[in-house]
Amino acid sequence: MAVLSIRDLTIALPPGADREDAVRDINFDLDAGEILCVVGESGSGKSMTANALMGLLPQEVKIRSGRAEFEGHDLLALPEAQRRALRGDRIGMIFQEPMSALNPLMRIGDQIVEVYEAHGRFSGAERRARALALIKEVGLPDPEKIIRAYPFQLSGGQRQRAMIAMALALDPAILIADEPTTALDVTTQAQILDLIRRIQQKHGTAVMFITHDFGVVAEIADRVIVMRQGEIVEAGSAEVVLNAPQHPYTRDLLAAIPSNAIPEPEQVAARPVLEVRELRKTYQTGGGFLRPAREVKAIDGVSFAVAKGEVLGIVGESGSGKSTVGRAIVRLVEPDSGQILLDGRDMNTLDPEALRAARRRVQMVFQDPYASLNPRKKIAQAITEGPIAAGTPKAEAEARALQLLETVGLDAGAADRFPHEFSGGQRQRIGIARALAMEPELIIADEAVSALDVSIQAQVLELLRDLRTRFELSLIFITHDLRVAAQLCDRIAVMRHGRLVEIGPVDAVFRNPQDDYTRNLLAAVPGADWGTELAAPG
Amino acid sequence: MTGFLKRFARNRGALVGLLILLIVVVVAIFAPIIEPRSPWQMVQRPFLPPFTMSGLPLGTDTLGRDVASGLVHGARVSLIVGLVSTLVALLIGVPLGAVAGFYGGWIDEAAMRVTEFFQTIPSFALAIVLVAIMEPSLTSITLAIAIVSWPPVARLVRGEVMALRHREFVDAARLAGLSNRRILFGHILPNAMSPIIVMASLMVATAILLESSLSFLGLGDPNIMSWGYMIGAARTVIRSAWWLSFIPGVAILLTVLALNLIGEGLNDALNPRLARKGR
Amino acid sequence: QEAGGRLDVVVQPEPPSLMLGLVTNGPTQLVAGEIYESLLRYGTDLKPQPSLAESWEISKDGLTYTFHLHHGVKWHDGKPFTSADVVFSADKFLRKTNARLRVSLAHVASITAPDDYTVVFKLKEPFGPFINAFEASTMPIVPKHIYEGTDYATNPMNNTPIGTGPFKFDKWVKGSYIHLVKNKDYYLEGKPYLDEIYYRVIPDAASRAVAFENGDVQVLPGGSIENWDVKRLTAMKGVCSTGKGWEFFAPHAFAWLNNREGWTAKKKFRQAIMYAMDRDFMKDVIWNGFGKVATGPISSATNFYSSDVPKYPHDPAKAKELLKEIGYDGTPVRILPLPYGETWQRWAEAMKQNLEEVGIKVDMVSSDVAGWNQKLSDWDYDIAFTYLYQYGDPALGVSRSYLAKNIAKGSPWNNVEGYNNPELDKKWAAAAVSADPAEREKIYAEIQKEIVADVPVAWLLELQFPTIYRCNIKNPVSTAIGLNDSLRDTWIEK
Amino acid sequence: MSLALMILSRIAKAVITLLLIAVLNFFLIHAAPGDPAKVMAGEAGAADPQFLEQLRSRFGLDQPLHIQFAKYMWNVLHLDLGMSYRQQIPVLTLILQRLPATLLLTLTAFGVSLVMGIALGLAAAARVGKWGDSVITGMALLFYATPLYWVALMAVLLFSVQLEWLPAFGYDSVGAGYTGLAMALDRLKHLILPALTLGLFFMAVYLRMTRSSVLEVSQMDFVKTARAKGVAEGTIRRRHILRNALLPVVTLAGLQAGQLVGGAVLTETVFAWPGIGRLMFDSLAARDYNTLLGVFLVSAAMVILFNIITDIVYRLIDPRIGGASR
Ligand SMILES: Nc1ncnc2c1ncn2[C@@H]1O[C@H](COP(=O)(O)OP(=O)(O)OP(=O)(O)O)[C@@H](O)[C@H]1O
Ligand SMILES: Nc1ncnc2c1ncn2[C@@H]1O[C@H](COP(=O)(O)OP(=O)(O)OP(=O)(O)O)[C@@H](O)[C@H]1O
Ligand SMILES: [Mg+2]
Ligand SMILES: [Mg+2]
Repeated sequence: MAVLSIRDLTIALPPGADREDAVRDINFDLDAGEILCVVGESGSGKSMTANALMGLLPQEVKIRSGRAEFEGHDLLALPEAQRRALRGDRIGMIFQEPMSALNPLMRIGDQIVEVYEAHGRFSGAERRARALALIKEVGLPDPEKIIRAYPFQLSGGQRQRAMIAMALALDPAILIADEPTTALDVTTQAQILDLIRRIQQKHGTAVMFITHDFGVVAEIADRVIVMRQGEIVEAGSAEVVLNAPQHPYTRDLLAAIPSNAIPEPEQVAARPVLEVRELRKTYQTGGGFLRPAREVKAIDGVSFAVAKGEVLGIVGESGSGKSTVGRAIVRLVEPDSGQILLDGRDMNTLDPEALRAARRRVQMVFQDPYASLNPRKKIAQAITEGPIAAGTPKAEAEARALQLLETVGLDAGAADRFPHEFSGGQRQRIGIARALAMEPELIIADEAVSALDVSIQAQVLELLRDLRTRFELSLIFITHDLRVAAQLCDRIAVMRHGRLVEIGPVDAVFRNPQDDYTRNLLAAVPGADWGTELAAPG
Repeated sequence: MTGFLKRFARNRGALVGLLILLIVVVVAIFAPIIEPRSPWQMVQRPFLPPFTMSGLPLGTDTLGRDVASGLVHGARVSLIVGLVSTLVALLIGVPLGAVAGFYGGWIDEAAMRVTEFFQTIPSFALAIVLVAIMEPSLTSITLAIAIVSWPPVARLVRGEVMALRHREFVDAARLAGLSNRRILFGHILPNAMSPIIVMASLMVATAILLESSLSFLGLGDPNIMSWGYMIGAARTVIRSAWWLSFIPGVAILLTVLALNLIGEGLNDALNPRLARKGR
Repeated sequence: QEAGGRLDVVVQPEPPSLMLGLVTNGPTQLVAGEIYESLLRYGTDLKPQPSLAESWEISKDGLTYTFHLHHGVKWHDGKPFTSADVVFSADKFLRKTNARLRVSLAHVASITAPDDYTVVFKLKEPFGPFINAFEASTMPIVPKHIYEGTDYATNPMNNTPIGTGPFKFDKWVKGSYIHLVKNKDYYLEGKPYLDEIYYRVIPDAASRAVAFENGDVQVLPGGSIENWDVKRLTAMKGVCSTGKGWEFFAPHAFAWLNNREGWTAKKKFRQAIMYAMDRDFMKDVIWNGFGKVATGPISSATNFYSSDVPKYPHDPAKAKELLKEIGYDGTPVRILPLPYGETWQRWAEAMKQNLEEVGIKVDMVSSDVAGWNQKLSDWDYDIAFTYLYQYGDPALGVSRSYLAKNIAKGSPWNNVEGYNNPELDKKWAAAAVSADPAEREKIYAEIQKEIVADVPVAWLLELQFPTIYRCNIKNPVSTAIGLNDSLRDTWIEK
Repeated sequence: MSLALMILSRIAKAVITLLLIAVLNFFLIHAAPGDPAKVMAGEAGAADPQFLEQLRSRFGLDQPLHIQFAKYMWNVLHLDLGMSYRQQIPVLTLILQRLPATLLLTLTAFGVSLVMGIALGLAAAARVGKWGDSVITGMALLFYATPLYWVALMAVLLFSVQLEWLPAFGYDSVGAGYTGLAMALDRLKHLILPALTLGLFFMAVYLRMTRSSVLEVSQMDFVKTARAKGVAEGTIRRRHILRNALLPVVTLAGLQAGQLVGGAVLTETVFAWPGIGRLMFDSLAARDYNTLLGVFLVSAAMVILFNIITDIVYRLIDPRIGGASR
């Protein structure tokens, strides 16, 4: 039975937007007690649809036509006052960004109580009691404390739980979740997904769950809607859509997902390019004048080596110290102790001049393709800057830059454009070209693909594989996506709390994890039991 | 860039501001051509109201000097004071703030102590003392205004640089083997430009007002005609010839208004978020 | 005459202190003139009148001055006033603190008190202007019982001044007002008429004008508002004004010309300056017609003025001719305006304009009062505006600016221009010590004739600072020092 | 770090800053041409070397600069600001006499400008893009761009000369002898024009800041969250938007509260307000070094005080600020 049925919904975008309509003539039903996943590429209109239902469209975006039947009303036609009465009461919503979705100046408890207040439910004392109960229900530790805590005192996952608590405060008939786990690391994501499913089952809530992660879909969806360019291209049960997609776009999307099959590792030379010994780095955070600092052991005695032509993957949950290791190697972070030997020479003992020379041999591809390009420099400049500083004549450097752009699959015209004129995937490739321009022996790629759409992700991975064979590059590949790691790496290092808990050949680590943590990590991969088995039996 | 211009041009206020400022600048540049007569020359009997005598459209002041000529020549001084003092303030504040924000540590601590010191003394009071010490002249006034207006620049730039220096493109530049100086001036500062530009446009306005306030207290340069001087000199006759202070007052108001509008336009145009939302 | 009422008077700037024996600047005189008295007062004709001295005699040889004091005069703290106070004041206190009185005291051999009510000054030689020295700011009588044996400057009683005058100090709210109240024990029966006086501190000239219009103050002492407002206010209904009350001071405005160096050291250049200036315009436009173009060093209000001197009408052609004669090369001269407000600033601008019209290049130098003092004291100027008081006699207020022995760095009040004319020095000296007025008149006439030809300084205007007041205030000005004297005769018509 | 500790450490830092200010000011001020003795001699209308000598030795100006400096610093360390040369009373007494007037003026102006600025800023933001917004922001620009003293003069002409509603100048009705409520009312009447004049400029600044800050915060995710919870618009504006939008305004206000002290010079001049701004100006003119240094120290102390207060307020509003190092 449908609690919510959407008919012929068209949402008009203001002039000058990507396209005329955010969504055009879409129809779908949300049944009681089901989890409906809405997937689709970025910008396909998922969020717009959700916002339209909530009556939270941005001012300049208007509903052109359509109806949304809910409990006998047309949601879209209701006057604002009645809509407001429904919001938070009969329909709850969770947003993507747990960091910014909570009012930073209000206590968690007050923000939950506000829901009751807004709808005039219960007395003061009862509100508080209910808030406490909710906090307990969503699995937040130490509810008495949490209720008085401010958002900044909570981790991302905890904040998302608080958000869920708020959305469920009045036991709504519908819960709309707009990418609620995208910003979270795998382990936390698994917990939140678990929580949503549990609560949904307990209360019989209908959930509309927006995501672009098919793993997540596989994990929780009862039914799936696939959107593209404002239209629904495919709808059906999760089983069917995932395993027997009809529409070519759906098939494309699914094809682009890294398969779980682990390829044969390449043969690599034994000579290590890089050796890291007993690296340590401790951050002092939050400390101030007269206040004891909190210590974070970001790297806690890490040792490993990378051979020439080898791809070493570093995986681990968020905050486990992966990036710090990568940065410490190129000394963007000063390690507290330990050695970083590049061809036997200790990076830590180099003077600034020698360091600059050494750095050229190790390059980095940064996690965020937006942030790592100077928005005010043209691509040509971004790529040639390093070689020119190293003494390459300008003309030569430019010629080589064009060549490199071609190598990474961009045309020569790209050299003359600014970063914002590229898509995310293109930018990522520029970052790779920039690293290659320095003719390094080792590239550290920090989450080089995690920000990308699955389809683009696949392209970049292909490129890296290709480069590695062509230039005999060594690669340190940092990621938290185990599927991706499995695709590319020869060996895998698993990090946790700054320690290397496990390191070994890919198939050994994935198929036969030695450490509990590795096992947990593998288990947390969403949709792990969908498709081929990653965490192999035994 | 073109997108920026387009966004700027969409802001009608900013365009009006730009137009007014252009007029003022043109008048200031061509003052000797527009009004060849020295603004100090006593040409008619004093206190002629505006529009009563041809050739003297704005009348004469307390000594029978041509108000229109004063206005035209005054534009120069007001603009010079505004622009040069802002420039000097930027020249002090930007490098200081940049270096403090970039290197941090004791350099930052030292730079911020100095900045704080200058900020702790009420700026207008400090300006008065500085001008009195150096004796009023165009140079000393400009310098004094610059000296009291750089601290906010330094703070702003420091904040921006601190935010930018850990950005990944800076790390990328570092890996490319660039020197600190090139990183700071080639990568970080250009990205901090927009708030600086906006602040600068407001500072020009404030400087013009400061000059006129100093003039009011008798601390203007007696050799040059400025709007501030005109108001200061006319305020004693405000009861019998109100227009004498009103006219330069309006000139100051319009210029400051223009600069503000431009600043606001820049602010909006340089802020893609605001530009897209259309405010 | 009606007794009672309150008077509000502007005082500008705020006086640093009310102890007239220590501080003699204008605002202090204005207020402290109610509190302290001297032996004599001077009518607007500069003739002496009784004050603390009921009567006085001068011996034929001009060497002995005998004063008979009022009986029954009491200090504000109730102690009796006697001749000992006078001797203490003149001989001890003021000799140490009052530069102006020292000039006269230099001629005094002894000061004695034969009895409680008689004081005798014996001079070493006759000194013509000596009789003018008994004015309240030159010789304020201070209480011996408070100051004897103390450090005058730091005596805490300086903050609560005790005098014999018609009004007593009550309260001083710094930055706001000074309150004086009627001295009920004043020795003249029935006086003063007023109950209280508030001296109001209002730093901005325009606000002072507003204050008068609104009725917040009823008296504006000369110079407390800009000239442009004088005209406007005096035209209002119920507003009276008087030019009287400045005869003793006879403020004489001129510009120091640096006689030592640069182009101003050349006599013809200085004469060119005189011809270049349109002093009638200055008077009419900048001073709104108040004052009189000065013909020479002595004000026409002062004794011994002579009009038989070379004249310098506005004659640009003549000025240009003189400049050509000496081959003026266009080196700029620096003008230092008097930093006393807009009027003076405008005046310097007008002079600058006049000079530029005849081809003299001018740089205007700007400074505040302190800087102006410093520059004059260091002789660091070419042309500098100033005005000086004449104190009723050329020997007191005029000759000081021209005597060679007064050439000394460090003071803005001596021979700042560096004029050195030994011939004239002798004449000035002779005129000062002569006991015969007719002879003095003759010598001063000669001096004036000669000195005006030399143009040591550029005489500008005999200033007039009209006192503006509501017409129901009667008798605000009755002596040659105007409001600086006590308001004991002033009353308010209801 | 606890609030008390924060305040203590700020005060410790402030003391160092103040001493630094004393040092630099000392030399800065002594660099100005002229000296107090000459000014006083000048005013006396007559002076001879003996007179100047007396004054100088009385003021201690006959000693070498470094000795004067050592003495001054010694005194400052003992919280003794010395004697005013000109008025021959302790500087501290002089300042304390005038400080209340300045505090009354600046605090009122500050309060009025802050409250009005925020209120109008909110109003403008609520009407963004409509004519109401244009009127309010236009007005703000006008206030921002008009020279302060000009506004002051015009206000006097209009409200006291023409309309005779308000007194034109002064701190109270001199000699009226009001007490209690009458006195307060009288003060208030005198306060209105100067406080408004001084406050208008800052009001404009706060208005603009509030407006843009409110607009910015309105776009934030948590506002959307609040809407999704079904919270009423008014409540959202008050509870969620305003509080968050106030943070930058508070910071700015803290910085500018100090500037208010300096800006008061002009207002105090026009309105004959017996505060320390005018005292500073007069002391500068008279080269009354001790008083000038004293005023500088006191106003610097006030600036620092305002900054500390801002920080406290900021901490009260924003729970995230825990550390003093910012
Ligand atoms: N305020 C706006 N003004 C104009 N266009 C907008 C606005 N917000 C979104 N759009 C456009 O509407 C379209 C649909 O956006 P929507 O946010 O629904 O995408 P989405 O499917 O949620 O994508 P994502 O996965 O990136 O969140 C996009 O083309 C987007 O550019
Ligand atoms: N500059 C810093 N100051 C203080 N602590 C830091 C700093 N950088 C990182 N940390 C802390 O060090 C730890 C390791 O951080 P790191 O960035 O290396 O994690 P990561 O494994 O790369 O995580 P992610 O997958 O989220 O990128 C984290 O707890 C982090 O909070
Ligand atoms: Mg979305
Ligand atoms: Mg990382």
